[in-house]
Amino acid sequence: MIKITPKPIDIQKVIDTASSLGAGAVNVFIGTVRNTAHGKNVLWLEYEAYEAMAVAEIRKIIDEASHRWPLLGWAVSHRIGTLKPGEVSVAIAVSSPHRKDSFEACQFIIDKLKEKAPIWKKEIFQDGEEWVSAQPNVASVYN
Amino acid sequence: MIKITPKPIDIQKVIDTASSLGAGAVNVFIGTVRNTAHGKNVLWLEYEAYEAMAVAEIRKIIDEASHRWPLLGWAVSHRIGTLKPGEVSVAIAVSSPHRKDSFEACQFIIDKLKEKAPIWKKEIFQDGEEWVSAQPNVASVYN
Amino acid sequence: MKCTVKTFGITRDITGAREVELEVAEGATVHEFKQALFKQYPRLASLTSLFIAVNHAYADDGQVLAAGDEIALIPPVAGG
Amino acid sequence: MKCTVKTFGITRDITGAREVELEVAEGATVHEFKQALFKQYPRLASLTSLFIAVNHAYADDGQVLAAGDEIALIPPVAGG
Repeated sequence: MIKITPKPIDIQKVIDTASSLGAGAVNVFIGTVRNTAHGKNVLWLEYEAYEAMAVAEIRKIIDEASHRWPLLGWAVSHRIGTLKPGEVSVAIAVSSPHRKDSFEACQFIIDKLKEKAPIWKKEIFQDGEEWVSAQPNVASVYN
Repeated sequence: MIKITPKPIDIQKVIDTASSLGAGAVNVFIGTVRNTAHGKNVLWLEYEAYEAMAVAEIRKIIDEASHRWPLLGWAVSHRIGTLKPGEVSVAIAVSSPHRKDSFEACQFIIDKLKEKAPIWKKEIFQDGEEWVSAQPNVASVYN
Repeated sequence: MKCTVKTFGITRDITGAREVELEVAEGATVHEFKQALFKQYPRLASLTSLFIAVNHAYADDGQVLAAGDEIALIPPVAGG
Repeated sequence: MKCTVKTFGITRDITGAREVELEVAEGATVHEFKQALFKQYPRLASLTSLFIAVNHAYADDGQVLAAGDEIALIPPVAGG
């Protein structure tokens, strides 16, 4: 399951989708919105995705992970839209017979997703807003 | 939260307990009962714990993890009693500002828990049963 | 040929539209496309990076564009 | 002195009880306790390992036992 959704992520469903009777281990990574960035309070985040390409890129990442580790199940759900601090932006779950593989594969998937998936976020502060990582040496673009 | 319980583990509650508004990452490890061991079908497992000591040992492990990684929250729940294949035996969640720490700390905790926590499991097969790891070179004790 | 180009994140703020049109020669490469793009929208050249996606995949500078390709601007991603 | 000893896992199967009693000298160490234990229950010596817990913590062989200590047998653990 690869899902890009404006609705709150159902973590238990992500876990259930990734689980398998042959697995002894499920590793789950959950990304949550932090209440600060650059030492300033974050009011909320705006996430957007190029959905068709995001699904395609995440599928490539899962394919590569499945070649490198003996995965028995997996699921990735990424939220878009307006998210407040504490809310879940992404949930990734993978299952494998033994635990080490589940940790390594899950970390690989989130690392690659952050590097490759066409998803963007804008941080909204009291005094401005900023597309994260978009411009070099610009603390906040729209002050 | 450290919990040793005969009831099914509420994974969402474990995650919620570990979450924090200052965290960007939650890593969750879920141990599940495999349907095979030593190439044989597992009918069910019997888990038991020396509860007071298990809680004390897990607390030491959490304390060590909290010194080594900047954890913002954590929760460990371990089930005891009769578990069928697919059921959750343990759930561990930790949150941290950045994701790498959450992966490392969670893996440290499950590795140490398996090494130190006084918890035992007996595998029940069609043709016998065995306390896992109890005796050297004995495939199945009570055949 | 006329390319219709999807914009995301900061590239939408800079161009002011969800889709922009750009005229390039038949058989233009992604590199040539980017040169035309930067000429039309100089602020896009100041981004930390800017990849071009063609038909839902990252495209190399040498890839040749064809009429009907789905082209998109991919500024630095920040998912997760 | 008389020690009341909790058993778990395979040690309960071997001893046949949730708690067993073992007589050791006043001021006996964990090492001496284990010698007395193996004499009373020789099959315990065949386990992959056997730790002794005193008051909910792993005890070294040199630790001296006191009356009233909570003593438990810890065969190879297999949690998770």
